[in-house]
Amino acid sequence: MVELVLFIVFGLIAVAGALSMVLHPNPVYGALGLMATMLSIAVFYVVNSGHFIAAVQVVVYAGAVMTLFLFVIMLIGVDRAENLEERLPMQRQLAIGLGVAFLVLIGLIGGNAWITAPASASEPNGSVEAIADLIFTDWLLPFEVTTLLLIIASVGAVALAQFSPRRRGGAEE
Amino acid sequence: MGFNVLSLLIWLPVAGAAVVIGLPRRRPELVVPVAFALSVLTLGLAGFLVFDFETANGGFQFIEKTAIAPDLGIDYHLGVDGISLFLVALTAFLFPISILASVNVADRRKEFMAAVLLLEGALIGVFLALDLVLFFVFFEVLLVPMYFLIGLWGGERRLEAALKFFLYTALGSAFLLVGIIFLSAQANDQFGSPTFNYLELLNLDISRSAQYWLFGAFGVAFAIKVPLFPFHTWLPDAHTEAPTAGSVVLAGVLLKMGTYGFLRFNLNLFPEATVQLAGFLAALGVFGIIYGAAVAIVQPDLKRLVAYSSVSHLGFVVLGIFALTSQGVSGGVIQMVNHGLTTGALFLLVGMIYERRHTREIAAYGGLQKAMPWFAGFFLFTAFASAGLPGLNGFVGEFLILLGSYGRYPVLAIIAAFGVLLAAVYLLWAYERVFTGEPDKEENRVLSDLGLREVGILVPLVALVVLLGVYPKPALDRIEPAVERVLDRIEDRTDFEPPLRIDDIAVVPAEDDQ
Amino acid sequence: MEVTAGWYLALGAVLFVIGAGGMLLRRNALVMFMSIELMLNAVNLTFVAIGRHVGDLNGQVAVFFVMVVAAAEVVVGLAIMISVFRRRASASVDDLAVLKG
Amino acid sequence: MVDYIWIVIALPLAGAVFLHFFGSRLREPIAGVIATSTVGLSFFYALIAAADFFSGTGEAETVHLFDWIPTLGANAELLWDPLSAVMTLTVTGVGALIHLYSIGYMHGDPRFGRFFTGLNFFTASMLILVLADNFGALFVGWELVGLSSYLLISFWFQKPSAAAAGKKAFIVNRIGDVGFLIGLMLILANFNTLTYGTVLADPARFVTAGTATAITLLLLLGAAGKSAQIPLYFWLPDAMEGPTPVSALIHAATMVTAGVYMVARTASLFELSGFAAATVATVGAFTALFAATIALMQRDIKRVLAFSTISQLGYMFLAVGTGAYVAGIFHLFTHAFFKALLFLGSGSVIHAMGDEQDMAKMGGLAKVMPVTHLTMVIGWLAIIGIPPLAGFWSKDEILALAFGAGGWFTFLWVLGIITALLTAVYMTRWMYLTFWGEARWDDGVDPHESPAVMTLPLVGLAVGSAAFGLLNTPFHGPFKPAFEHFLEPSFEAIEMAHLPSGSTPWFLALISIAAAAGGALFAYRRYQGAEAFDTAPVAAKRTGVWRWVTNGYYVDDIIGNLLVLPGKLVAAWTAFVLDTEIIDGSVRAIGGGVRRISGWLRPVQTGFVRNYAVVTFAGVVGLLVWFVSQGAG
Repeated sequence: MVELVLFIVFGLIAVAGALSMVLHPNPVYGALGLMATMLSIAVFYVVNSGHFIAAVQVVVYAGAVMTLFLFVIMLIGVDRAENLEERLPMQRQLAIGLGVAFLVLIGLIGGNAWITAPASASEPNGSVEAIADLIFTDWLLPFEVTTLLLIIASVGAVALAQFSPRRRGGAEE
Repeated sequence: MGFNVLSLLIWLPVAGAAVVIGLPRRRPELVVPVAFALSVLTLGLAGFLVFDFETANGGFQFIEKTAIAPDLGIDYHLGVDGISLFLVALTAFLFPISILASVNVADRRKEFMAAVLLLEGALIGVFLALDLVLFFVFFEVLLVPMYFLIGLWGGERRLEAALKFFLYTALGSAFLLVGIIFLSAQANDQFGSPTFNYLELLNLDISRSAQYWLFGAFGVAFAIKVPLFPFHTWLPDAHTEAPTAGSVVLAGVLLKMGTYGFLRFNLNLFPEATVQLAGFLAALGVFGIIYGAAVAIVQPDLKRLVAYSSVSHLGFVVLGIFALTSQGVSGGVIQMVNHGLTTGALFLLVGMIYERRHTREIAAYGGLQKAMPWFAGFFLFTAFASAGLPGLNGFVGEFLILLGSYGRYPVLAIIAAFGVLLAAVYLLWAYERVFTGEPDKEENRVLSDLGLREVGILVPLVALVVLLGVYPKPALDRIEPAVERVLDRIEDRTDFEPPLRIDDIAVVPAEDDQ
Repeated sequence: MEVTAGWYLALGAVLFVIGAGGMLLRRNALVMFMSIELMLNAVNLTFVAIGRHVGDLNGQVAVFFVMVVAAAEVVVGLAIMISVFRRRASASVDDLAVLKG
Repeated sequence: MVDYIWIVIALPLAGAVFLHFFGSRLREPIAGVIATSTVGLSFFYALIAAADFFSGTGEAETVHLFDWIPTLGANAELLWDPLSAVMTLTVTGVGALIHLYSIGYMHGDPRFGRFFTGLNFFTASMLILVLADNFGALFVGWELVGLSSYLLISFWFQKPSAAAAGKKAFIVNRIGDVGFLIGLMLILANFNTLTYGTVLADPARFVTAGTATAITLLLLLGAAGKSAQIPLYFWLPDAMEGPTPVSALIHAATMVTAGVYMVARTASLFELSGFAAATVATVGAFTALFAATIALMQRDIKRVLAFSTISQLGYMFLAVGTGAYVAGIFHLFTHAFFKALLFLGSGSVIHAMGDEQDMAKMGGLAKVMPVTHLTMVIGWLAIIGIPPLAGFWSKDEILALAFGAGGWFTFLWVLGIITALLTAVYMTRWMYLTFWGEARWDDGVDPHESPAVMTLPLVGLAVGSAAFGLLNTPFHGPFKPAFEHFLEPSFEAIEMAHLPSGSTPWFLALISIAAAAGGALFAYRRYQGAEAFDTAPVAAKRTGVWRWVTNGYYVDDIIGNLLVLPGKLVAAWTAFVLDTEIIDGSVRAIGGGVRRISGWLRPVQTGFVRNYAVVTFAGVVGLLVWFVSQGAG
């Protein structure tokens, strides 16, 4: 019963946040809406016994990533509204049509055979220890690779953001 | 034998390329000596190979084998036999000469020399590889330096020529790759594991229809390289636009990959298809002889003329190989070497005159013999070698090919004989227009004759041309056992009877009379 | 009524479609980026829900990795945005239709 | 001695190599002296090596030097038998005299040394040809003499006509060589080897008469090319562009006789095919007549001799075709002397006249050039066949043997007699216009007798021309047919033509002497007097048939317009239409097609990220559709 209430409340918040992100012309509001969605999803993680994941969601996504987004939005000064008029032919119709078709298809699947696996009796233990146990045994190599990825990403980001965009020897725009 | 001479032959030039690239940019004068020394070292190794080669042995020698990918059956597998021996030697011989001929390359000399050395390693690799994947890798890798040689250091229309060269060859390689993979799949079916090992693939039992398809797939790749009519149009452009070293290597060695491929793979792996299709290919070869010569006659551009003469000469090689007689095939093999020497020398000569006058138009010259007697002498000598004058190398090959192919294709051999005539026509007519008469243009009158370096480049070529023409026995002794082996194979595997075998020659007529 | 994994999947699908719609309809590169994040989150949600349904922790591990990759992607992506913006003074992707600076 | 017979070849070859590298640095006569002495030494060596043949005790020997192309039976092997001995002696003997003469003739030429390189190289090549023991080595010599001929004809390369003549000679020779080469293919296919020993010993065991005909006709084509017979004769007159010693050495005495030698050498094959032999004889007889008619009308002192050479070679072909091999070789031998003599004499004249070759500007030279004149008289009498000079014996033997063969050969004999008559006419005309009658010299020309180094060879050759006919007379006693006995071992297995029996030969001899004398007398009267040259045929004044004759029956024009020009057109069409437009054009069309297709497809790549995203999303939806349809199914 508690879970149903949580699902309805945070589900609505999540959808509302997502829609505001997509529909609001000002990206600052969009970012805030997305942050709300992220937090709601964190709640769902907790409900689904993903405690560690929920914490990471809040810290990394809602915290770090969205803050970064906001920084960038501020930095490049796009606090003004975007012109929402569509210029690519058929783009809007196609996008909406495909979206609806996607939902209809999901609905079809949902009405037919949604989840075939039998439900497990036990809840998974989403504690830090349990996750760590998996990551440092079964998933050690991918985990190490992610460290590489992060290093490369940060170096790349610094490099991209640091160098002046002026072309060598070329005239400036 | 204490060291892996074949590996050294391949990797010394490749390592040399790295060394040359790594030379300090402030010491440009080091580039040529280092590259030259490395290529001479490679030549020394090749010389060792020729002398250490067991003459009467028709099989592969100096074999090296290390598994690379055992699951896929890919090995690092090298070996040399009488057929590849002289192609390797020719490659190693032409490269020091090409390098010495390119000392005047001013633009990015380091990169140029590195590309040349890389090319050398890859070319030698092509001739030594006994693993089909390894062969294919070398076959493809050498396109890269060649592409840059033409595209960066070539003539006016270099980019077009380089692109054409690359696309043509890449097209052929696609077929080749499919054929190689198909072979390996066949091996997987028959032996239980895939293999690209040439020696094992020889034991493969390929159905007749599959042989036709495979022959076609390999054949297209090699026909483009040879080049056989009508796949030849990349050749004049590439030869003409390439820098001198590029043309020399292209004509001297690169084209031989095609004929070598035919001989090594098509004849051995697909004997039935070979016997069936030999007539067709021999006819294409003969057509190429006449066609290349006819086109060469009217070329206004000296370098293009030499390029088309290659089409004609390679036609002889193809005719010889597909004659499937021991004389024809050994003639084909030795003709590959001969063509490399003479056409290489012709391109060097054209390059020398181009350096002086910056034009290749025949009409721009005239009466050069007066200003440049040495140059004229070398040119005439080479032209006659190319036209198959007896006593010079070109004759031995053509003679063997013509006489060897008559037994199987009388009509084709007779037509091909006219190629000898046409060769004299286009070369002598060109000589007449370039060298004889009074020099009526001022710029032709003041040309300087060959310098010491240029003479030094040409003398080894000339010496070999004479040596191979007068005393080809050491070469023939090494080539013939390998050729016999190929023909024996074809005889064993098909109901084909070569019309003439060496053993028949020794018959003393007086004996069978009594 | 019990909330089953199916409910979460449905919610994930809705969020995913919204994200996709944002991706397709908006021109602002930042918003498009955020839409991508939204789609990733939608999928993450389904991972966790299914993981709970079958009692397997690996779903959560997958989410963890997705987050790491997403973080890296955001970092690089935003850096690209900044350098593009410096040059073009615009965050609209429709202005970036040719492969030329 | 015979084991080292290769020295005969090696000497001039070494001379050529040495002079090639150092010739230009030597002072003038030295290069010539070296060249002359190498050939002279070869001559003496050959003479000693042939001693056994002279005494009649020698046997043919084969000397193996080294393997060349063993699989073809073509090795560096030399055959020393009477036939090759005769040829070697002729080549080196006449050759040495011509070398000597050249020292004087080429005096002052800036490329003096280079000239002797060529001469020496030619001699070596010719010796390879005659000493070869297999068709492979024969072909080597065969082509090398072509090469040296090319080099020597276009020796004065600055003259475009000389360069073109050299090229023409080489290429026309090569046309014949292609025939020869095809003949070799047939030989190898049938005999499995190119060695004389196998091929010529008894060819009937290997080939039928039909095959032999094919082989021999192809060999004949090669021989016709080298010996300037119809249809490949037309290079020889142009070859007169070369220095005169070259004309004497190559185009009179030696190289052109290679064809005759080859036919004689392969006599057993020709014997097998009566048709081929008759063809040889017919070609020879017609060429003899044809060339003689053209010779009647030439103005150039050397061109007359060139056509005369073609004509005399025709006699030799007639001889070997009739089966009169000894007579053919004998005529080759005597002709080498008197034709070399005539050429060197004309060279002496040209030298004296300051490089003037037009006979219209000569005349009356007998007084200023007594030695040359005297020797020329001997040469003239020898060639027209006045006994007892050499030409009479050899030519008359040929004619008598042809008559004796009967049938078709009788007709050829008639042609031969007419040719003899014409020979007398044009040679007398030649003598008259050059040496006798009025002097018609250009102003400033001061003719003088040539130096001793030039006249000495003339005298030597004149002695040969006068006396060597006696080596082979049909009589007994001191003038027995020694030449025939000498050559006999080479033609043991061959059935030779026989002289007609009884007194017929005497009548035949009388007829030919009458023809020669009549012709000479006619010409002597015809070209006499102060207005000698006005009455002499000159192209512009003649109409009808004479115009044809004067222009050599327009053969050069016909070949130029009917063969060379269409050939060039075909080549040009192949190169510039077929190759560039059609073949390369289709390659480019494929490239263009790919480009066009990609042009059509290019708009798909709008560059708008969101377009791509839509497509991607459509793909996702498509995947879902597939899932659903799978689930439904």
